[in-house]
Amino acid sequence: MVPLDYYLFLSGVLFAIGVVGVVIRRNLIVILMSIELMLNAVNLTFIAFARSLGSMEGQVIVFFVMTVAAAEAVIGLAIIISIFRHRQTLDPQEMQLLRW
Amino acid sequence: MIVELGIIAAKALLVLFMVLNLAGVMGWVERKGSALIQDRIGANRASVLGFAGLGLVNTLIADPIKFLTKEDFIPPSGDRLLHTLAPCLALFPALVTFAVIPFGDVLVVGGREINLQVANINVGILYIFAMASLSVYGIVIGAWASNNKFSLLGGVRGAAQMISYEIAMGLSVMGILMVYGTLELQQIVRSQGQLLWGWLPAWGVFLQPVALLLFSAAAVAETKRIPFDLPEGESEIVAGFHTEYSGGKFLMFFTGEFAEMVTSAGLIATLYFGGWQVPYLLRDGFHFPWGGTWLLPQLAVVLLQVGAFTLKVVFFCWLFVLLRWTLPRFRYDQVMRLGWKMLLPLALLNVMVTGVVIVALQGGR
Amino acid sequence: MTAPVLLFFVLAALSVVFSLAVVFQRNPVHSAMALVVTLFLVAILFLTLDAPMVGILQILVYAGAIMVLFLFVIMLLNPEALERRRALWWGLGSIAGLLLVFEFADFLSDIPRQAAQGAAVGEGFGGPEQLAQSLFHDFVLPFEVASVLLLVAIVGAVVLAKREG
Amino acid sequence: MEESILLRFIPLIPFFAAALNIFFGQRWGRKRAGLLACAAVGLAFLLSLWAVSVLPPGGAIKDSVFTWIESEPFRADFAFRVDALTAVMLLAITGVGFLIHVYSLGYMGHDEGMIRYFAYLNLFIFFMLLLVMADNLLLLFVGWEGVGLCSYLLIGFWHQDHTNTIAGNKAFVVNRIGDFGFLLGLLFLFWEMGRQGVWTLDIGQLQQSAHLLSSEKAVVITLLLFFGATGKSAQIPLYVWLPDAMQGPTPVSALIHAATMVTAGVYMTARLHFLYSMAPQTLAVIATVGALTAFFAATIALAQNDIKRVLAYSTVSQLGYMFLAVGVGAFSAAVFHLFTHAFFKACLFLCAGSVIHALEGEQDMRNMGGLKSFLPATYWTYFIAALAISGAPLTAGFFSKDQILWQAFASTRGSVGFWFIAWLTAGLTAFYMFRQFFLVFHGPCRVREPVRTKIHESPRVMTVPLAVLALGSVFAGWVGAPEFMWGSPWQRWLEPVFGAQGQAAHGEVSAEWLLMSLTFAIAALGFFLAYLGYGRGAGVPERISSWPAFNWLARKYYVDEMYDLILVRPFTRCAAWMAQSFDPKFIDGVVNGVAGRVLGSSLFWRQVQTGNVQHYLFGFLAGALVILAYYLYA
Amino acid sequence: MGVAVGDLSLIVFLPTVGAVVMLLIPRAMSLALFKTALAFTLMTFLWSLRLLWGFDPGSGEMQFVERVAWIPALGIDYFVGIDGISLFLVLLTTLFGPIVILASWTIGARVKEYLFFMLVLETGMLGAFVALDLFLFYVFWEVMLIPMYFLIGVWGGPRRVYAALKFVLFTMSGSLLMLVAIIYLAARNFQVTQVLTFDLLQIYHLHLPYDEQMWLFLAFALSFAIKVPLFPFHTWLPDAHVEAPTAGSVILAGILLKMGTYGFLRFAIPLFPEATLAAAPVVSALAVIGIVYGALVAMMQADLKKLVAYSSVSHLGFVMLGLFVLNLQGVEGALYHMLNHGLSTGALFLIVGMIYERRHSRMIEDFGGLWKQLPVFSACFLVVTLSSIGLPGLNGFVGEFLILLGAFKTFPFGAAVAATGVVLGAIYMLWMFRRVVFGPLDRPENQRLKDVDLREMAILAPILALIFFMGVYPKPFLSRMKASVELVIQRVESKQEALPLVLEGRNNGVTRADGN
Repeated sequence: MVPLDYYLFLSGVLFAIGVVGVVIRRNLIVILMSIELMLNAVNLTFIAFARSLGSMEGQVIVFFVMTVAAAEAVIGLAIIISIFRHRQTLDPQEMQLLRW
Repeated sequence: MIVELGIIAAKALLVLFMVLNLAGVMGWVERKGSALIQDRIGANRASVLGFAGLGLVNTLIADPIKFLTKEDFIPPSGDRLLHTLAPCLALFPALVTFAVIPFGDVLVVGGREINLQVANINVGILYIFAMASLSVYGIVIGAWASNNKFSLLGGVRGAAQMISYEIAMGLSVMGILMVYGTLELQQIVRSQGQLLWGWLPAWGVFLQPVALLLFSAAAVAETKRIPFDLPEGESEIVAGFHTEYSGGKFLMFFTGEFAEMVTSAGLIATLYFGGWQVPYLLRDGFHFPWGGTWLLPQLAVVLLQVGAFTLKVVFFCWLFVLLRWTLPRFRYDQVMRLGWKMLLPLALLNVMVTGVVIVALQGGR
Repeated sequence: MTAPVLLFFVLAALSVVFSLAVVFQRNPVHSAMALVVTLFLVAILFLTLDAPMVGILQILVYAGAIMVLFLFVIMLLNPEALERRRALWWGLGSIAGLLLVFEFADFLSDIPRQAAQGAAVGEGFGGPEQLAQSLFHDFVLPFEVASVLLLVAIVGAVVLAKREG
Repeated sequence: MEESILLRFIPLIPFFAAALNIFFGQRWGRKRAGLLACAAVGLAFLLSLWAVSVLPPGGAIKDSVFTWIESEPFRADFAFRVDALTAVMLLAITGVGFLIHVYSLGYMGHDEGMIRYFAYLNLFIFFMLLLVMADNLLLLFVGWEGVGLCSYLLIGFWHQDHTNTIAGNKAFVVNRIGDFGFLLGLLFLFWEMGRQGVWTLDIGQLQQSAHLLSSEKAVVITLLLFFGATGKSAQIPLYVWLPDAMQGPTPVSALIHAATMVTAGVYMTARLHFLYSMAPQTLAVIATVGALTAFFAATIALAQNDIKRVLAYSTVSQLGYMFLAVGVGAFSAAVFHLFTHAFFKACLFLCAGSVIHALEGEQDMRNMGGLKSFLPATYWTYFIAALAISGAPLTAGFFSKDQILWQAFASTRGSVGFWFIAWLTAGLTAFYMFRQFFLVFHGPCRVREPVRTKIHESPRVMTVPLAVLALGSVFAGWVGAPEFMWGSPWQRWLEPVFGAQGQAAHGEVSAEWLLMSLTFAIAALGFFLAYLGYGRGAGVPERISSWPAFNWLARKYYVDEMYDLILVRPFTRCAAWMAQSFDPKFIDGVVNGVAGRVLGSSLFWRQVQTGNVQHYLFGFLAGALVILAYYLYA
Repeated sequence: MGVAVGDLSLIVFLPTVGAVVMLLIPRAMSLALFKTALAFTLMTFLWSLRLLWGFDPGSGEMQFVERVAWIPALGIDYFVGIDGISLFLVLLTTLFGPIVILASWTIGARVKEYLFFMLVLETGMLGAFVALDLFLFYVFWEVMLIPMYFLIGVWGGPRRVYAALKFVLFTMSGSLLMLVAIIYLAARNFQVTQVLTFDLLQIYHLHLPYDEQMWLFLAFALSFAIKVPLFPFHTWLPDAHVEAPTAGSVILAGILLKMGTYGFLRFAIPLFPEATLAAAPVVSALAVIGIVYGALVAMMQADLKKLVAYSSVSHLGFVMLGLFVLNLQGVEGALYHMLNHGLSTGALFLIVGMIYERRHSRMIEDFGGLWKQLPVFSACFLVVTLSSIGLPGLNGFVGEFLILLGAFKTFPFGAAVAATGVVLGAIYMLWMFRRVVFGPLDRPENQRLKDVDLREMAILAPILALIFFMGVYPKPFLSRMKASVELVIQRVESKQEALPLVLEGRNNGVTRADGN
């Protein structure tokens, strides 16, 4: 059978990739996608543990994560849209109003 | 083991064959039907030995040949990869969806029970929705990849429309799920076999009339056919998402559309019209409410059931065609309004009423 | 190497590749598609972990709805220029990511090896019934809260995206 | 030791009168308020008479009202105590006080502040009585400060005029400086006695256990206390406030700054004679200070033109006499002079007051003269009082001053030096008194128009007290005649209080006669010179006042200016520096400086905030990596 | 002890209730708001009088104790009670409640918030006085801070923001150290006794080695010294006073400053006896410096409020001196002088506020000859002034005398220097008084001023009455303080002989002090 830590490692890798995406990309949408990627990685962990512990909690949590992810994506995109409207760009580097 | 795999493969092939052919046939039927409605003779040259009726046969063969031999054009500034990928994405879900739709009860051959259904997943309906939701990509990607403002418009429209109607669709089905208390289509169909008050088949249409209307409306919208064919509105945006498509890829889109149509028909039949059920027909034959039975051999029963299912599917496909040639196209905002402000609330209401009724009955029980 | 392991490796490899594509593709649409594929693969991984319901939901919600939304927005805004790869920054980020991976690896190397499918699970584990059971019994409140959250999200989205004036 | 609940009413009656006047005076109107005040003091007088009458020979009456402050082991009761000494003071205060109250009825009759005036006056009487009747030093201190307050208020009574209030402040502050010493003395005394196991400030108990103190401790204590006395009784170096105090209404000067309050110092030393007699050095200091003050003030008095200032300096000088007496251990003599002085000095002041009253506020003697014909009553009473103070035979001053001179000469602690100074002073006294007398009442009338036309003798309510006091200043002294005359009941009366020290000196009668005649001689000389200088016609005074020496005296040796230069200015300058530079610039500067540093550093560090999310994220990631690494590899 | 309802809690939280009630009143009805606030503060005051009757003068232990577990996980209780030390401070606070409400009757802007903060502030102060749980005390301590910040920052004068910020930063910087010290104490106590508690009375029994004591003492002392304020830490006071609205100044001078001295007496001194003994000379020296320095600086001020503020520095120098001579007279005197200072300085600020309302100036040179125009006012002013310069027969004297008495025993020369403070006090106060009240009434704008009205009389009357009463008959106060003060002193003196060996042998680990 497949060892648990394979799954964990995989999710770790996916997570790391997501992080990198969030850090390096200059396109808000892609950044948002990377975040989704991270969420998925975490979901994978949950599912794997749920399976190896034989309890449903993990899956339930994933269910909630999805809900939240959906909400987050919707709001995020809405924000992105309105930002784009105001300042014709999706580049986070352009958005430095909180700069000292 | 091998045998099982073989059987599954056989079932898959059978279904695939049926669906594709039905799709093809529908292509011909569409033309004929339109001619009929518009009171003209359509597709009259394609005939075998002068029998125009047999024209469908060579149409089945001719159309693909025609398409496949046409030039496959990819707009230079387009995205080659996605442009190619899109049609597959359009066709694939439509085909795989049918896998969970049962086309008959169990067939017993030499003591081995064969479930007349390609795959029996315990979350069948969800699976269908999942696949249906994937079918959006075909349009969107295709539209975007062909880097054409009309296509893009079509794509955007399509995306919005399909997402909106998926919701209405899902909710309308909720009623059925609540009534039959399962996600497995086979189970649903089976439970549609019982009788209400001893004589009325417990088909979805009788238990969920509203849901039926909503579902079919949503289904039509999902298949992007008139009156919901905004993604491809010839008269507005040249041909919408497949403006830049020709040849094989266009064929795939085309087939995809018809396949979807068939699938939706199958779904309607399965969910609301008892799937393969024939009224009063049980495994060993007919048992009429007014007494009297007519026992039949198992094979005959199965054949009857499959036949009934096919009949129902074809009928609904025909209904789709009629619909297409009778109704005008909605305006975009109307589509949205219909989806969000009528279907959705109605579906919710339906769910609520159903719930109340069920609880009441259980309370009564 | 048994079939499941093989399957896992295939899926894992694919998902890694595609997720890399998500991050390093300069074209947002490609990234989006790659992400869709990744999600699909992850969904299959879920299935291999006896979580059909969640798996399907994954496809339905993520692939089917959220990603479409992404594409929709991408097309709506249609950001013209592809962003350039800025070597230093991307390099830094990637190195950090690699370090993270290594640390994960080290971390995992410590914990005792055990089979993912270790626990014996009953019929219909991860099916709708069980999910519903725990959802509507143990997690009723979070469930309701989540619904409220969604409602809020809808309203918020409308408010945000509506053109003022 | 007898108890009597009545004692407490002696001070309390004036107090309540004051309170009533403060709260309801306006409603009653001036007349009633004044009468009430007088009645209160009169009642107090009668009560003190009663107290004196019931006073057991050599004993005392006590009346403890309640425990005032108690904090183990310290305890101060709110208790009164009357013994012989107190009795004398009581009579003087309430008696003279009463007369002055009556006088004030006339003097202040037209002042719209009269009610306030009488309230203050009664309050003063209250505090003064508290001072003399207190049975412990802390309560005495209350009276001590209280009279200071009243003098402050009364000096600044006409508060519209800055000079008055400034004088008031000066008086209060200078007194405070004295009290500072007094207070320290108290504390020191208390803890020293405590170290001997006697935790008390009660005068009686102190008297019993004073011997426990070591002599040098006693010296320190008594010096500190005496410092307080110099403040209150206007001795060098703290006499400067008294002349300015003349800014107050004249009756006030009479009551407070001549008869009663200023003698508080003398009373206090007499009251604590048992301590002082343990500290010979202190006594020496006191004697010196007293003698110097007496002479010094007398010389200044020679050259003053303000009718009241002359009297003020004479008061200072007379107080010097009293301290001289104390210093040579002749407490009873001191108190005796205090007693007589109360009469004639009050009388003098009141006469001056009546003059000023007649001249509508004129105080400069150069603008008087020839008033004899206008103010006969005032003239005669003034004459008598002047005789008394310059020690004309058989007047009160004669007996008391003579006794002091005799003691200064003959007592164990006395010396010829002291006697000589005192003797000279006696002559000076006679001179400046009669200089004033002639300047005011004789010679041509230099009063300016239009005042001159309406000069008038004061009303009966003012002259009667004058008469009484004049009588007093003649006969009050007769109770203290020397042994070789009809003897001194005074001595016998105070015997139990002062015990042996009472008559320190026992020389032979002839010497005493001799000194007496010498004193008379120099007094007469003074009188004669005054007559030469100022009695006969014009011209002479101008000539005298042109002498530089005269000018020097007129400016009071520039003592005020000197104090201002060496004390006040540096002090205020230092304070100003602290207030304007040190506090805002240094201390607050440090505070704000710290704040500034913080601000600066934050200005630098805030640049970390690039506002770029991804930079933050990267930092965050790095942090996470580090922490993970820490837990993995460390 | 403790009544079923819990008198203390009632008293502490009644003002808050009032504040909440006021939230329900529309801001337009400012008069109603005032009346509500007044009613609640009055209720509080009247109820607090019960404490006076119920209080047992004989015992120095805590009385009216209430104890409810608050954060059991951390061993934090809602634990309140009063003894002779806090009794009168509580009464003083409740007395000032209605007075300041009356005094701020003329506040125009944002009445609602103003009164709200006032009431919350009162709760904070009362809580701080009755809290017997270190953590609870800290909470109240901070609660007290915030409303004051707003009172100064919103309703203050032109430089109010600067002043408010200074005030808060000063106090915070101290109090944070105190928080650390408190937590540390609790932790140590846990180490020793295995009981996790912030209960002051428990922690009293904890006996720490000298060094630790010193550090903790410093932490506490700094926070309290700033609040007092002790000499070098005083500069926030003038600014805060000058900028604060009248009522704010009154509270500040009348009660808030007492927090510092109270804190010393309740926490710093009994918790760290050896440290206290070691630090006493230094602190007393600072106190003496403060006395003289404050007086000198006050003398040169042109602004009445500043003058009074610096006079507070001087007075509190006396208090600190009294506290740190650590004998009955000194501490009792200090405690008594806290009340005196509260009354007299509070009254002074009220009076300054009154003329400020009339004349809109606090500059001394803008006045002069007020007596002619406002005799009653001036009379009150005179009495308060005299009480502030410690005239015998008025309250100020009793306190100062006791302090000097106590101080003279321990530091005779310190006492001598401090005594000059009395002289200086007379100098600057009377000088100010002369320039304001006496002299010719030359300024036309002063000639139209009105004398005190009924409201102002109602504000001043109780204070004046107390000034006289406390001056003439301090016994009831002192007798109630005695027992508690003696406890504190015993706690310290019990260490007195131990001190030398503690000072050289600093290695002895934590040991439970026997007895208390």
